[in-house]
Amino acid sequence: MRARGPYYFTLMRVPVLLFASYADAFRAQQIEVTLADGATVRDLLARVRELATGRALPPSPLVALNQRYAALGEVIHSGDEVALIPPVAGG
Amino acid sequence: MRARGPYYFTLMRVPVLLFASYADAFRAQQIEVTLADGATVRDLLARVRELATGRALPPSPLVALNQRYAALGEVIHSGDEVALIPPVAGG
Amino acid sequence: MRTALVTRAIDAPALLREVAAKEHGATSLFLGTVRDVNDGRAVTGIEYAAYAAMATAELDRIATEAVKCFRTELLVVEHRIGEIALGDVSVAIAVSHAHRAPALDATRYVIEQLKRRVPIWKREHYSDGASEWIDPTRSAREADAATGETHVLTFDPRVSTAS
Amino acid sequence: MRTALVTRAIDAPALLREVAAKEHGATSLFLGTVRDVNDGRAVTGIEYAAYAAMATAELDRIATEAVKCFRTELLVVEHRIGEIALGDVSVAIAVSHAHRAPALDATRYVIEQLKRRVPIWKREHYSDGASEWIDPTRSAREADAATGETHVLTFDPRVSTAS
Repeated sequence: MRARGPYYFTLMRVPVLLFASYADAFRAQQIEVTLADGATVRDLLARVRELATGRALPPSPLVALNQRYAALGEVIHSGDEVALIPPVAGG
Repeated sequence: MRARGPYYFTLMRVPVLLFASYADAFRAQQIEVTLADGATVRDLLARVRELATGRALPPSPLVALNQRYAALGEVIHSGDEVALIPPVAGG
Repeated sequence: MRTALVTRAIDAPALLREVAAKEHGATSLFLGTVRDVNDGRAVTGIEYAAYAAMATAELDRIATEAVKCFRTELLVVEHRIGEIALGDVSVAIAVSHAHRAPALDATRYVIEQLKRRVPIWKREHYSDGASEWIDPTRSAREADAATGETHVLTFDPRVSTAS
Repeated sequence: MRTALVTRAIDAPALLREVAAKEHGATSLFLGTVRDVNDGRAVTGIEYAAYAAMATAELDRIATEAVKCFRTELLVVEHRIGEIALGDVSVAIAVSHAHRAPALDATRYVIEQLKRRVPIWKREHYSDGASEWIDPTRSAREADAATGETHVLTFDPRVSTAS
């Protein structure tokens, strides 16, 4: 078992994939956010909104975990593939 | 005005087109029936049933007048194109 | 809009090109093909016969209804008549529209109405040498008789097309 | 069953051949093509981008749902990615089935689900030099705002695909 750091929760740095209009708004195809272990999709969105460009997001953007749409309460684990999904327009 | 014949109603000889299973049953692609002026599709079917092969018809066969499906009460006029339509099976 | 009874092979790609339009984002194609088995009997070939004048008129009426209801002129229907081989296309319906829902709806409308109303008949030839005119209403009636049900599965065009 | 994101032209006749089967009497094909006008603006070109790994997975999930629900393995979906020209095919769905209703239903299921769930985005280039990522939910929201209605026209895949 690892020794605890200065925080009660272990922190993880989570890469977040961006596409299309979100990639344009953030001027990046990927950002990184720091989340506590056990954080949910809801926590992730709150953290992204704190970023200067985070206000470009709509009220409830879709999030994918490991290439599946995720509900707000789903827990994010270290190593998960996380993506913000703009309104899709295929077809 | 023409002189009346021995019948109260003027008679007309009506060719009736047959197709597919009906043509096979009647061994003909066309039969002729005699109808009174003012006869309806219902009268036509009654007359066809009187023929020896008429019993090959289902209880309520479809009839077309001038290349449109016709209701039982529709009046047949001399010169109309009349056809008995077996159950269709296109597609 | 175009409808035709044809005695040659139906060229599906040509129909797709015929309905293509740069202002239309959706194209739907339906193909009916000859199956090798029907009701458990091995089919070796098929023959379609038609009351040609009325079949042409009725196909045209159905296509006109679809054009009005679904608001596109780019609708083509071809039905093949005569002897045709297993796997060959017997009927093709191609429709394009600005939007997908009416393109798909129009396709379905045409094939459903065609199967109920157009005076075309199909004779199947079987591997035992027999052949038979197919009556799509018979299996429904026999199923009803077997189950004692009396609901009407078949469609009487004299009722619904009266106007 | 096969699904693919492709960067080459979609070959519709090849897809028809791919789903053909002698025991299947019905084939349905849907094609999405690039329109020259959208919301009244003249479109000169289109670019599709995708979250490729997830788009591939989601397309596969949708096709698998259709295969199970409509009971045919002969279902192919291709979506084109990258720059594509006006009139080109962006998506194709081909399905064959013994019977017509499930062939048509499966086609519709796949295009409807694809449009709601597959992470693909479309950037339109306009004749005035501008370009824009298309948001299909925006026009619905703006229409709601204009009429004061608050019903939800859009689909949240997190809800309906949870299982």
